[in-house]
Amino acid sequence: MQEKSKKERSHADWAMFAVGFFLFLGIGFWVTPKILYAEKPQPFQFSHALHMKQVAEGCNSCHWLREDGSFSGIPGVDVCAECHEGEPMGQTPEEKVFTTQYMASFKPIPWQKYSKQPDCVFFSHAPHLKKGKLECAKCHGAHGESEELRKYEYNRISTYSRDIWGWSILGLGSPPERMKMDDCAACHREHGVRDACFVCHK
Amino acid sequence: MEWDRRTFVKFAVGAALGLGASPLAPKLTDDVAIWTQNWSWVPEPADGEVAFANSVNPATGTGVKVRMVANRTKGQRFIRVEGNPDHPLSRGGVTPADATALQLHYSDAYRVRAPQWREPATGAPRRVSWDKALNYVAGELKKLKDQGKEHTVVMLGDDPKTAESELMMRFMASYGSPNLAFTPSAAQTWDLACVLMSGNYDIGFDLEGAEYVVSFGTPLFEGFGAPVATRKALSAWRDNDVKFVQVEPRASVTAGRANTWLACKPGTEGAVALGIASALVKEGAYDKDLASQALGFEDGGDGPGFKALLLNDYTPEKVAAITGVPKDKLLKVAKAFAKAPKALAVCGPDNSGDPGRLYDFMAVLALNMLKGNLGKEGGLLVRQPLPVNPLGEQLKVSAKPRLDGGHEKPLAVTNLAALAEGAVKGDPYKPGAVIIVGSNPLFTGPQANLIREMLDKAPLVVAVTPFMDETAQLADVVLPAKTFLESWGDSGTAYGSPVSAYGIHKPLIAEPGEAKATGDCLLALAKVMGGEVAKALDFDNMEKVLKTKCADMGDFRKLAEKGYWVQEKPLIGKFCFSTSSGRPEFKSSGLEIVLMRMAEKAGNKDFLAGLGIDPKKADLAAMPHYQKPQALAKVDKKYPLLMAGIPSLRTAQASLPASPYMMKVLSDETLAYKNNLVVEINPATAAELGLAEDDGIAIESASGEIKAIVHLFEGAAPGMVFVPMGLGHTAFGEYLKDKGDNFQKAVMVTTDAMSGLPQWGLSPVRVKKAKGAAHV
Amino acid sequence: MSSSKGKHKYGMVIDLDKCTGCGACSVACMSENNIGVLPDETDKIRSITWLRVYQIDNGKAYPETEVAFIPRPCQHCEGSHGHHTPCVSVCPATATDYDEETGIVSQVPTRCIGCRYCVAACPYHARYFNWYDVPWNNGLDKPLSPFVSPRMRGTVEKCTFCFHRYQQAKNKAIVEETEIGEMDYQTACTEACPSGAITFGDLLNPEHKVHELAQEDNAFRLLERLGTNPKVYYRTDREWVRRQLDNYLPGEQPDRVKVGG
Amino acid sequence: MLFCFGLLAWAAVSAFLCLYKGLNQTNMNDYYAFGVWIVVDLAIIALGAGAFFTGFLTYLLRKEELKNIINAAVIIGFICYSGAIGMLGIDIGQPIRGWFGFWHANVHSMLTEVMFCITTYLIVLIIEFLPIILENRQIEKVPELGGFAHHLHRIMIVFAATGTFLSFFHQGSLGGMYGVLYGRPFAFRTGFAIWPWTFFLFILSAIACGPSFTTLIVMITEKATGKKLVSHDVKMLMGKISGGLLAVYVVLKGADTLYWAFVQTPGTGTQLSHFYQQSYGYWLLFAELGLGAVIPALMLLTPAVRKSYGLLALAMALNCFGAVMNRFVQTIQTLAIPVLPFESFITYMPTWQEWGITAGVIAYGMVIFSLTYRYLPVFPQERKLNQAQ
Repeated sequence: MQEKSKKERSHADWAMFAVGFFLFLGIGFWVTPKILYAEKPQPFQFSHALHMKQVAEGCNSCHWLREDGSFSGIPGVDVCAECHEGEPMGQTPEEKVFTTQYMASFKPIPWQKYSKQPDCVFFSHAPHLKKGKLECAKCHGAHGESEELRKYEYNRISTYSRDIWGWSILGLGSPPERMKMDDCAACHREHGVRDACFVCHK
Repeated sequence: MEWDRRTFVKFAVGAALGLGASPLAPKLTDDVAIWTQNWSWVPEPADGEVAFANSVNPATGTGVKVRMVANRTKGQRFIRVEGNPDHPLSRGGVTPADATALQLHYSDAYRVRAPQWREPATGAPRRVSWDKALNYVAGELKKLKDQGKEHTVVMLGDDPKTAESELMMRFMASYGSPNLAFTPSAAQTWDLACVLMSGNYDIGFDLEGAEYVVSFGTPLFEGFGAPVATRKALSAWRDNDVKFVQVEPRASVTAGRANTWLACKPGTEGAVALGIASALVKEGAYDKDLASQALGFEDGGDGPGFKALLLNDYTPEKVAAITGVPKDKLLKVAKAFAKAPKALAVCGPDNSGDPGRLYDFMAVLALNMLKGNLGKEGGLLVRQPLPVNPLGEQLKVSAKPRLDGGHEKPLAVTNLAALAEGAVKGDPYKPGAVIIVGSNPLFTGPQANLIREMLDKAPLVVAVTPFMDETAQLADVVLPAKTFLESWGDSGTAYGSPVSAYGIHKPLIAEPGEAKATGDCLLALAKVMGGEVAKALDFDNMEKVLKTKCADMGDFRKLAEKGYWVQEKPLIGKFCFSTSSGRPEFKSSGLEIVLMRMAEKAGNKDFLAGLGIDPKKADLAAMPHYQKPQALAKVDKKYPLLMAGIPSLRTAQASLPASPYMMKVLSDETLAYKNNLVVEINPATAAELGLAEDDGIAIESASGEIKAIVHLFEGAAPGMVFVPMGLGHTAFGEYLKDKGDNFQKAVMVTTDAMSGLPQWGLSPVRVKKAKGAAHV
Repeated sequence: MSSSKGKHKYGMVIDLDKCTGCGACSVACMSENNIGVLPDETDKIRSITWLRVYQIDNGKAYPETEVAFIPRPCQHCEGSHGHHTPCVSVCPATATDYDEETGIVSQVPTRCIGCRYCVAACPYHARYFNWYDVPWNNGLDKPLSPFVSPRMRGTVEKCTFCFHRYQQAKNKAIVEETEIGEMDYQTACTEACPSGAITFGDLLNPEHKVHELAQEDNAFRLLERLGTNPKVYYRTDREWVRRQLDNYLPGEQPDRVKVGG
Repeated sequence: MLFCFGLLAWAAVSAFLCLYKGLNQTNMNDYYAFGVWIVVDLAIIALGAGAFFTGFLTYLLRKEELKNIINAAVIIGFICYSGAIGMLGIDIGQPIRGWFGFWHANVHSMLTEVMFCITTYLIVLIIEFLPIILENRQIEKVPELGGFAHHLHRIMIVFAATGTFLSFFHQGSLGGMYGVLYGRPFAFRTGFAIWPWTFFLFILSAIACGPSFTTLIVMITEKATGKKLVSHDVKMLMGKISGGLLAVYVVLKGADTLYWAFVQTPGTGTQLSHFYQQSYGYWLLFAELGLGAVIPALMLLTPAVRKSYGLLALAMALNCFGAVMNRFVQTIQTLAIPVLPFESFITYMPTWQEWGITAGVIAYGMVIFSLTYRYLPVFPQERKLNQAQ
């Protein structure tokens, strides 16, 4: 082999240093989400947009505030059944699945909830809807207008839905891209809402 | 270029820095921290729509409100039992047993989920189908009947006031056995006393209406009547500055709550009542109208009257000698009692829950009569009868001799202990089968060891129970019952209540599993038995039973919704004496008749001594007077101490086991570090016995022994050992098993001669040092 | 944007002359707050009992002995000089705070790092460390309430004055567009007590019963001389009981002593 | 050494149990929220104060003589601090989220202050330790590293200053930790602004015992190796510094104790005797203050004592004993004394797991110190002092 001058060698060394650095930096960025997140399928597809056209009261038609101040959340099959008869109303295979596998036996549908907060969180829709007059989209984004259900991923370690940390691996963004405690706190702070721990924790 | 060590090191350092600059590390750090916040083994209770329903806890009589949550995917479940604020008696309050009823309901370790049958060959319990279990029991019973031994079948129940108990009575009557016994209770003694002296039963104490109360040895705030309702009275007393006096040997909770505690010798509470009555009469501070009407107050043809008895035998000095209560203290209370416009004397179950002594109860009733309390606000009120219908025609009870020999006793009352004793002795016959419905006598006694012997003797033991309790563990067949939350059932008026109250519970959530409502178990058995029995219990299910029973209580759906029926107004000013004389009787004509009959039977044998009565003072027999309890008589060199129980709402309620949460709130004075039972002994007594705090001891009686460690308590009467009750289970799994020891194991049952009821409040015992664990 | 309506100071008045030590409050609290239970709970210094009922006696010889019971929830100390709550001020991870709106001292187990400094700081032993993993998986997890998050080993917990009930009451009030009434927010222990010994409400609200009760002559607080400024008041007519609820020098008279640690 | 590794193995088992099964493996409980670990933590951090204070004297006040012992001081400091942090990691219930204390810090908490300062100061210590490592003969050969070491040396004063600042603070905060517990009349102290007097007393006590401990370790090492490592005048100087500070400490601590005993305590209705009950009698007070402070202070201020190798070592040992006792009393007795009048006194005795971790930290210290002594030029005077041999 040829002899290289010391300087050249040093350059080459540092080049390897750079290669190592950028290679692993890339790997770190690319591999982290791969390690961390896993996908879970939704039981079948669902178009919010389609349903929004059918219902009278927008989101409120299927997700409402109960009289005791709690929130009804994802509707049960009984709610679906208020419109859906025994037979499919449309042509989609999705609806077929729904009608035969769930409607027929009133079996609960195992939806994956994008916005599910951990158990220690006390989140109450009532103050946000009634007092804060927030739009649903403020936190849920365009979910209510979506044609189909997005990919649902969860964090293998923390079990959280990926929507909580946000899809950016750096955790950038703010609601609706992200639903971290910091986001709640920021909005509270901005609107002068007190932020004692128990306001959001149980 | 070469790839030598230096290059590699540079590359590696670069790689490390690169990875470090990527989000990997911080993100993982954050996520593992979040992981610790969401460990999979920490449950996440499912959320959903909340609903409420009313019910009644038959074990406590408390009107409860049950909170349920319906999760969208996981369905509905109970999450809480709360007080029903609308219930007129319990008014939203609960006992620990109510508040934690769900732990009993849901605990895997407590519940029986399927019928169980013990393989006769191996003795190992097996899970079987209902059919098999019922057919087996019915078959055995039929066999006995075929052998003409139907009267040897024993059935034991807990509470005689429920619809289930009426089914049990109908079952036994139609089947043909007289051996049906329920847990003995003070209600029995009190009803006897009331009927004998006033001709009425169903009489309650108007605690809330009273302005001065003296309680004679009954643990008002530990185990009396409906615990919540009683405590509401305490609350009212405090708000209205009502004073109350507790007469008993121990500085109990009730004594601590009282404004005055009269510490008397054990078993002498009745004498204190007579002492007060005597003072009232002496001062002329009594209801002279009533006295002038009454039978046996003044001396009469048949001998000296009650007045003379009081003034001669129960002077303050004499009473002080009997009871150990100083004369001036006694008189102070008597004066206050005389002075208060609404002063009430209360008696009831004693600290150990035993039924009390008839003459004592009569003494307390007499004191109330002298005060003119009958039918008076703040006095004794007769309850409006519950508007319930019988479940069919009255059936004749078999006339065969009873195992408890009760038919030969003066008042023919059933006596569970005597029944067991008879069964064990095989006198007059051996038990053919024992069926235990909704109770756990093997643990709750009286005198648990005696019951165990009886069951050991019986060829067939059947337990109908929601829990795998001690009795069920021993049974040949176990029929799984439902808890009150998932079944139809009811409860009656509690002891001492001034108004009638009825509770009803219904299935709130259709829980999975094979259990049936207790009543339905009986109905199912009856159906399989067929014949007379099936005819006597001809109902589809318990709901139908209750519909029949409650037909006169208005709309059944609404009643079930509400969960209770309570008498609207107390019957004030509505009291009429229904004795055979139609008058108040200080000398009971009823008793006199009984005694006359006995005298006839006995011929010229002295039957009075057997009743604990000095034949020289035969005229006492029909009057309230102080009779030394049998247990006291049995104290001797061998068993020099008296043992009594310590009741607590924290340890148990009726025959229910304590819940894990109830166990959790037991203090170090009840159950000490490493599950040692703690018993109270007066420091002076302990010194005599050479015992120090935390010493391990064994308490032995003639019937058995229990292990405990010593707690020196100034409030314990000298010469006694006080033992917490309800602990020392050998069933129910890790939360309850082997925690402390069972008071009932050392109990020596005696009998109250006149009423014929068993007594277990005081047992003669001795104490031995044993190895004990440290006490924290 | 919500303007925080109303400032409260929730507190309790516990009538020791009514308390019969039955433990209903304590277990009601457990069932309300998903408190863990271990097979062996006799090690009382590691047993979690947010509302512990202490038994005391006057120490006199028979037959002068008397017993009394002291239910002890978290006292929700306001502390002296501006909410310097003993436990809140020491927590390094801000896992506990003093809520200005309600005066309630929170505890967030998911934030807690388990250093136990707060346990040391609380003179009432109102704070409990989870020494063990609770074995829930035996049917006892069934009745757990969704309104309170069960705790994990290694964290501290304590009485919250059933804050989730405040939250629920608030939600209801929001939906009904009213204010929270006295009866809309009551703690589990208050409701449970069969002898009505516990009264709960807003000490600042003249319409709430506690407002009067707390100001009565024989109302006082546990260890108030320390200056913790608790929000749980006790009342009793028994001098000996009162004497045992704070430290006094031999000559001192409880009702004469100036309070303020 | 083998013995040390045995201890470390014991510690490893203990640590595993405590982390896997939880702190129920200890005998701590809701009354003794802190146990032997915290006592040892506080004690070794106090003893480790030698590092910063010697650094302060050496670099900032330019006590040139102390150059001879500063390396040892830094290493001991490093051992103490890293050991303490390691123990704390096991002591908290949720080590995995221990960093919440930094991320969600509560600025009012003395513990926050402690956490921030001791970690920051540990970093400073590592930086101060680096040049010593880089002076290893093998490492010195690498030219870049040599230059780096040289540069480090030159700016060491900045780190010493930072270390001084941080340490003054967290030593104080450690004391503050107890002094602020106004729910604990035994520990509570009034103070100045936001700092209770214990804040200042702990600083004093730490800077008084730190130099002693450093010197003591050096002396033990001398005995163990049979070599002279540091000239006696340096040790005497360290002793004098310790003694002077200890004297100030004795005066102030005395004043504090008297005020606390005769004004503050009766003011809250407590009798002093209440604090010294059961196993915690007045003897503790005398042991801590008499044997552990007054006597060593007098000894260290006596030139004759300082001259004598043995007496100097004894005085310093007593000084360290006093500091440890103080930390023990502040931690354990504070928690032991019932505050609720109706509560009874309970005792605490660590489990073998607790002792294991404690022993492990000590073993860790011995191992590290041996290794550094073996491989690094810890004692500049060593060669000179041992030329005769």
